[in-house]
Amino acid sequence: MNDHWLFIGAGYGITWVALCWYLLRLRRRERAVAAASGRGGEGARAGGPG
Amino acid sequence: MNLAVVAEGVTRRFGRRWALRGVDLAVPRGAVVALLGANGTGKTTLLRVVSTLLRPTAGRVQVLGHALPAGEDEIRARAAFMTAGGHAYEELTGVENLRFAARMSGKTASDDDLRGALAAVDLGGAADVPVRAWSTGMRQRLELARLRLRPLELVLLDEPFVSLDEDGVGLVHEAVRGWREAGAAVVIASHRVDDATRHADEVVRLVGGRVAAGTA
Amino acid sequence: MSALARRAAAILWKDILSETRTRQGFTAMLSFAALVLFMFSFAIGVDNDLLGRLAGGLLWVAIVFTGTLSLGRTFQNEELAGGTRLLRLYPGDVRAIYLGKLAGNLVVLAALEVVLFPAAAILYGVDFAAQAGPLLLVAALGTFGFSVIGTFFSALTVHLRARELLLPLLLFPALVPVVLASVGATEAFLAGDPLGRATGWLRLLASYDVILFVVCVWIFPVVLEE
Amino acid sequence: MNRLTMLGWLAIALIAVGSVLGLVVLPADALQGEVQRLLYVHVPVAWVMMLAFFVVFLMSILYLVQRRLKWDLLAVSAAELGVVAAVLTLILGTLWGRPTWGIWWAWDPRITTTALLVPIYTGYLVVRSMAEDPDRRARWAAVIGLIAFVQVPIVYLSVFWWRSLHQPPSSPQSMWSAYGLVMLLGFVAYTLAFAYLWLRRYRLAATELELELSGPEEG
Repeated sequence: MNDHWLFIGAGYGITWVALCWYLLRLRRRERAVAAASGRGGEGARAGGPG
Repeated sequence: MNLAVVAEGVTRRFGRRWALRGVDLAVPRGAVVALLGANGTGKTTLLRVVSTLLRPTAGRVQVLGHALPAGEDEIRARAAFMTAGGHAYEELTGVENLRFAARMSGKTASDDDLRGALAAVDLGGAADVPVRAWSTGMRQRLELARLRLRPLELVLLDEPFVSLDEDGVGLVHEAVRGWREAGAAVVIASHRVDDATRHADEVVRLVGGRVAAGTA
Repeated sequence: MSALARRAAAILWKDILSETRTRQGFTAMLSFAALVLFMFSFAIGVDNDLLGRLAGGLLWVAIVFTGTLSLGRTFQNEELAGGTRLLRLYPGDVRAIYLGKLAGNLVVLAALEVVLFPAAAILYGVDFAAQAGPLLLVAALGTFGFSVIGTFFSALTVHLRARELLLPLLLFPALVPVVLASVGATEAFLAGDPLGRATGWLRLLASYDVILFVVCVWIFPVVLEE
Repeated sequence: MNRLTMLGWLAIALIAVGSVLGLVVLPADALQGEVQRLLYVHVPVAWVMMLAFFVVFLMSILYLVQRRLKWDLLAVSAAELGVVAAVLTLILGTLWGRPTWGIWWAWDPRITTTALLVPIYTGYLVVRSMAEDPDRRARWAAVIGLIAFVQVPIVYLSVFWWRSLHQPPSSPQSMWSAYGLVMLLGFVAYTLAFAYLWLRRYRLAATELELELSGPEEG
């Protein structure tokens, strides 16, 4: 019975890790995008339709 | 309705690249319009939009009385688009390529009709030779023969003079005259100004996806 | 004959003509299929009983692998001829293109199976002939399902950079019902169908064929847009 | 704090409460013992996976009808979450299956179908990453999103015929116990988490597309 707690712990642990991993990944991408749009924003707008 | 093509504010973007930025174009029936401009200025994109191949990002296009994207089928039956690279199957002979084109267009053409069409563009001798062995100029002539298979009300030619010899260029001019006399509208996109404008009633110059100069 | 069928037939005629002129493609395909059959014997060992029992599965895996290779070429010859989009310039329903290409793939696969079934019978020591009628039905339904999905995905992937990799990635999961049902029915018939499970497999296979065929035909014009 | 952030915190709080209830408060299941506790995560995550792929399907249809890139971005956001949820479902399923059945992998219809969903929707994501024109990319993706969802029930059915071992879903009678309530909490919590991540991923995709389209022009 005891070794079942290993599986249970792993299951709950992996779920939380996956959740945190996805959130962190989202945040990193959001920051990258925010940084990129801050830099290239002005020059980009000139390329719009005439 | 005496206008074959009416385009208003046609815009097309491919991701970051704006191929067309608000082009207006009017092509009357029985007229020849030369579409000039350097490579990459949107000539081909405009022809692709008018030929129903490509949907514009914005803008209105009316072709042969149909407001796109409606009536695409009807337009395809009465219009033709000759692309720069041509459309031929390497393993098929000249006659077989033409027969395929005729069948796809819903026409039944006899062997004599097909050979006649090939002979008209000086390809009579190559009728039974697989296209694999042909030169690019001959392939271009095959395109011309393909267009002659059915009556047309709108003809779109993309770089029709490329890789053609003098006789071949003469054949294109002759064909263009024929279509105009039959009341069809012809659009010639080319960067070869002299040839493109020889029969042109109107000249449209594209620069960077916009119309630069109007009537001539 | 309706306009749709006439135009589909034109595409089929053109593709078969091209194929018979070159033929290298088909010969290479046959050799590949034969090699796959051999590889299975090498992997499993010279146990004729075991090979006989696995024959149905091995045969269908060989068909799927070889068929996938040939599918990749379905629309590639159009790209060589100036682009699939040029086919859209002809007046009429573009679904004719799908139907024509589908028919072409059916012909190629049928030709492959004509060689592959006897080859498997000899190599694995199975008697297909005893159940020829039912097995022909299984082969027809399985091949049809394979071609329906395969033709569709090969049109979808023809413009992609890594199409050799993406076609199997999209295709194989979609083929699971076809493979399971074809193998299930083939093995059931080979065993004389003692449990009467073959009809169930055939029904599943037929329904999948019909549903996917309807969906693919319906949505195909979107695939060919540009 | 804006509403989206609040939704996120609410989801995390509910998942935390559900974890505590499932791990500590509830007694072990009479039939299956302690391992039952894994189901309070496994089943809701599997539900989120199905929800995500259904959303992909809906958004694909909306895109094909209206041709607005917004629907495509919503679809890809859901597809990404669906793949993560599918992988998580498989891991949780095997962790539960090993002590329960004594094997890591049973060729059971639900497991096998879930395992097949991963390459299907990975293909969806890979095809998207291959196309540069946003309209083309959206069109191809929508077609795959639609076809994939049509296949799934039949793939399931075929694997079911092939072999069946999985325990049937819990009957309603057992749902209205303490276990049922914890399970219900799990469904709510993970659905909210999906909604939060989905909308946040969509916002990111929208900004990314804007950036992609407004960058310095090429060609």
